[in-house]
Amino acid sequence: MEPETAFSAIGEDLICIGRVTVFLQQFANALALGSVYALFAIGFTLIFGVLEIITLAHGTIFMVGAFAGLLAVTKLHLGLGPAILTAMLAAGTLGWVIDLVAVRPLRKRSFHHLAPMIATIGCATFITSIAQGLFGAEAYRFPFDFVPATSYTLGPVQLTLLQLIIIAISFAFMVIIIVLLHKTKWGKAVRAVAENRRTAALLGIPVDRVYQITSFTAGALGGAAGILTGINFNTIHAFMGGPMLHRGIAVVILGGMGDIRGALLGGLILGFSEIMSVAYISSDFRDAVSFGLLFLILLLKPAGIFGRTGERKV
Amino acid sequence: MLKVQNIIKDFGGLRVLDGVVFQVAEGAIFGLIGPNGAGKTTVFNIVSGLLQPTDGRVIFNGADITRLPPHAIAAQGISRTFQNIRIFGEMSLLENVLVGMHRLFSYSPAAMFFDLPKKRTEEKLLREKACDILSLVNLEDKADWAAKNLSYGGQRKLELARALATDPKLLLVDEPAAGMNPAETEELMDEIVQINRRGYTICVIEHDMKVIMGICGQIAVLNFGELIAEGSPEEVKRNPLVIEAYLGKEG
Amino acid sequence: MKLPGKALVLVTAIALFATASPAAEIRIGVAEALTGPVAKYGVPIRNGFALAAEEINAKGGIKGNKIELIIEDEQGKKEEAINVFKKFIFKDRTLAIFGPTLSNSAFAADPIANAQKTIVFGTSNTAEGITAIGPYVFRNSIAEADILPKVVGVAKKKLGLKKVAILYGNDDSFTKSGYDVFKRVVEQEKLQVLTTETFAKGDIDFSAQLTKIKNLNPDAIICSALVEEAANIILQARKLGMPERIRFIGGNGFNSAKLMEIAGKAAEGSISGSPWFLDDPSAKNQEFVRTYTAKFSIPPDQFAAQAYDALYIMAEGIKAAKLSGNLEKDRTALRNALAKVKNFKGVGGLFSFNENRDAAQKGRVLIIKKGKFSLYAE
Amino acid sequence: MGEFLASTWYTYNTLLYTIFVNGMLALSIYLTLACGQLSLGNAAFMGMGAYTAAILTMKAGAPFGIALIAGGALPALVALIIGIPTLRLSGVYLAMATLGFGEVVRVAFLNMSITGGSLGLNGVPAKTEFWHLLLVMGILIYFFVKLKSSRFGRALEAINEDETAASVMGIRTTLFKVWAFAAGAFIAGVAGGLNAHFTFFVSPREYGFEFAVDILTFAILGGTQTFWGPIVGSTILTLLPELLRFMGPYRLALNGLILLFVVIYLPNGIVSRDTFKKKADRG
Repeated sequence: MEPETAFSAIGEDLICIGRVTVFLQQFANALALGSVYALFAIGFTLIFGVLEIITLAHGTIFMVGAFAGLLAVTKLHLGLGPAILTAMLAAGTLGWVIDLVAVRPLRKRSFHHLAPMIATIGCATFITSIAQGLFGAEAYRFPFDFVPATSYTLGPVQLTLLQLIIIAISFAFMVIIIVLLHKTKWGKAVRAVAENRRTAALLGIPVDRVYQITSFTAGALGGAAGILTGINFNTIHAFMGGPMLHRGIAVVILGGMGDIRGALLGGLILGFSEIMSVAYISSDFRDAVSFGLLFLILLLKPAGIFGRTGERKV
Repeated sequence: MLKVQNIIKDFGGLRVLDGVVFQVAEGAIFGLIGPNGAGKTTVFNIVSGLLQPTDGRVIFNGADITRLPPHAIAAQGISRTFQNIRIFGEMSLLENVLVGMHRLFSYSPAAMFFDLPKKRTEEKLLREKACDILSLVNLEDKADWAAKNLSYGGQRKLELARALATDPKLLLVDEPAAGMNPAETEELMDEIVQINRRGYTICVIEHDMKVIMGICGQIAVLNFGELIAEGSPEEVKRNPLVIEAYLGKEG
Repeated sequence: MKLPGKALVLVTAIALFATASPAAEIRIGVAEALTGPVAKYGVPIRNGFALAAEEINAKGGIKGNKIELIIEDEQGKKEEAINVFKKFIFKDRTLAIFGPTLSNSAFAADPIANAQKTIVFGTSNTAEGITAIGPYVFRNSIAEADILPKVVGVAKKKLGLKKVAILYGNDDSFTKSGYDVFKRVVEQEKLQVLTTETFAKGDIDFSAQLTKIKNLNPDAIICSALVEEAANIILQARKLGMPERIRFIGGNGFNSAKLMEIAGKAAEGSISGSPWFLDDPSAKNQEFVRTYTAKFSIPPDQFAAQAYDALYIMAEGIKAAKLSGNLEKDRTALRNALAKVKNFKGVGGLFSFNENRDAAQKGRVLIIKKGKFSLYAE
Repeated sequence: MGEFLASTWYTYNTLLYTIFVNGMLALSIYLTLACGQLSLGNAAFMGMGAYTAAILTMKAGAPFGIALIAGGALPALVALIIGIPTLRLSGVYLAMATLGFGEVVRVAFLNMSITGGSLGLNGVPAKTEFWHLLLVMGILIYFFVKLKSSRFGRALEAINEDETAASVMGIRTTLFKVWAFAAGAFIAGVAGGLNAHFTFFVSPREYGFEFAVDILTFAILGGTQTFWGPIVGSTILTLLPELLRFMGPYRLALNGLILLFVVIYLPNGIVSRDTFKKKADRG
């Protein structure tokens, strides 16, 4: 049924205002959703850019972040800020441990380039199974009013405090990461390793340490995405990482593997395409539209939006 | 036989080749020399189809091959080796050569699946030929070794054999002497001459002019993407531009 | 860390099931999803069976014979369900089988049990056509088609509904079946459908659909969803400023304490339907809820209740059947006896099988008031 | 004794069937891996095959053989269409494109009426016999043995090792990659058709991203240097959860750990070239 029929009695002006209102609200929805996707994808793309592996444990890290935050709030009665830090610390540590246990042993030898990815699948299966053993398969949520349910009415648009916090935190983290990468000594080291690990090693950069720091940072960002998603969407369970990982991969591909700006933009594009396809096409075709778009962008720009196609390496 | 006409190549704003022109005559050993970074390998990459030039044309036996894909250029009869050896390390020596012979095979997937006589005779015939080619570079006794287990010099020879296996009219050889000691270099140059005598036209890149001075009839000199001299070794040697840009530095 | 203790208990439990098997035991296979995402349904089902078996055995079993449950995990995957069913039929030689958790797996595994003339009794399969697989297939899970017409009818009458919006999960057979029924009922009741929106399993953000619906200003939102999604949908709707006047109407999927746990106050006034509900004041149900909660430290849901009743229904059948010790004959005898079970009094009220071995049970319309399910209409 | 054998067979034959089907799927992805390409679309191809074959036998009454071949041909055709633009590029682009493709296929299954939407198709007739699986697997193994020592196998291996060098040798790399991709799709489709006819049920849920990753895991864990690797890998990974049943709720945890340790200690897969070499040395 078209919106027109609902409004037909009220007059043309109102139809127009109604449409604009809905659009603005959907825009806000898309921004909130897209920024979570972006935050999740940044960690994922960071690992790919620096360690050159596709880590399929990132969804699990996301889930662990959400549970760590939940426990911090329910057992330790921490506030929002400390809970986010706890989640990031826990998820970051897990990221570091996964690197230590599953990826590092495979780094030095010559092996199939997909072997580390399979190792991260092993980790993901293990951790998910343990989480299910500990928490069961059912969903949990943060306590009611953990974040006040305040809504802000910006003109015709309603945004909850939480949505604003999520958008703010996501963008803040992205800016922090980009600044760290470009302005600090460690950031430069990380970029040098991402560019060419052999040259970086020759220049005296402790490559292994860079890998560890990257793994920790990426994990922490995944954990932040996890707790924020957990607070906003109230469904924390052992398998929550699956759909997120799936979308995260799409985002990273869209933006260009290993590119942080790409993850940001890709996350927003996916958020917008999901929301807007529901709003203006049909919710039946949401995933088809989103992934069809991905497919199309790849045909036009095979390396993603910010990916370097360049000349074939010879 | 090969005409390189006014090739220009830009890499993201940087001009790597600027109007390179030269000709390789049939049956010759042609030398393309110049200091490191002069753009020699880029010329090879353009001729073999791995790179597209920004401007200019490559004519081979009268046909324009400028924008053909690499496999089509190989089919025209141009083969090459690489400066940084690119053999198929996990495959055996024999298989490496057989890959080189890829376009000489013609049996169908059905012939493969049903083991038809056409497949068997073709495989048998060409395997024998592959052994012959390996013996040309004295590697026939290691035919079933994995290529990665060969010595450095052996791998260079294998790469040469694999390039020959495509049955080329023109063979592009990229710095064959890189990383070799003088004795090995001399042996290799000998082999190149042998190959040339069998009727293959050869174009060889070298940054050390002395190495190929003795075997080339004609030499072109590149410096910073520009052709600064062309002629017989003696002429080139006396060219002041060459001495300044290149020989002078070598001392 | 809770892990080692819990693991130990589970391992011993499994060891007990595996070793304690003296002669006169009635073996029944339980194939449910105990790991993986589907485990959130499979585990309560397993608990329901375990509690019922414990009670029956504590009272001396059935005619002195104890019930031995053999519990296997089928992960919610169809191949696994087939493997487990075959293990029960051929290796463990069970008298009957409960499960599997999902209708999808049932379509794959039930034909095998039916072909071997072994009873398969589903407690959570709601898809159409399950019992049509064959004469050995039973279920006590009541299909959405049996409840939803009543729910919508009651809601329409009491609330004076005219315009509704529909929201459902389109990639899940349970929620899709629910939608199909809703669609039919809404047409019969001559309600105007302003929009039909969908979501996918695992979605967490429903803001786009809800914004669209909110703008169309319906009288109610008809929602075919599983409990986690339903709770989140209701919660997000209220956050987007959807007035409480707009009620949510759902089916079996709403029927879990999780709905209030996740949606909290937002769930108030939501209407659903089911034969069983947690806060049903009947003594039998209160006793069940109390012992279940004490044993598993989580209140039962509809899955647990239906499994609990199912084992008692099976026990009725076993009591009535003349068992000879010949497994093949006993399976058939039990099948014939089970089909005759009538007016069994369970926690979900009076239960009988209809001629298609489906549940012939009265659904009740429920409303959430003060954080509890209460009766809206019988 | 005979009865024991019969009951053992009936208990475990579906497991055995699944091992064969997973083996075929692993081989289907091996074909693309063998020329250096990573496909995440093989689960979707399997699904297309399963639906096509099931619809043909259920609704058109087609003979099983025809249904299977059609179930292989349709995904192969689709693979050709999407392979030509994506495979001209090297690197992991195919993986990315096929990821998006898989999702589009899933949504298509959900929204078509002939596929039964989210309810799927139930009542697929029981047509798959053990000899069908043996025959298909036999043909595949024969095919891979023949391929290995042919010009086609050498070309694929050369592309896998060094695409640039292979192209200079006159190998039409794109053509080979597209054909390998399409042939893989064919195998996956046939495997899907076989699977549908012993599990009696097809639904869109089963052929998603997770299963695509499972298929990839079969191949990588087993090793992709020879075609035996994927077969061994899929067999082990199919059996493992069954063997770990005694672990109860933590069996998937152990499954994950085993996967991790195998990859770390055998990064080239369980079966590598060295495996054969050692055997040859001993022999």
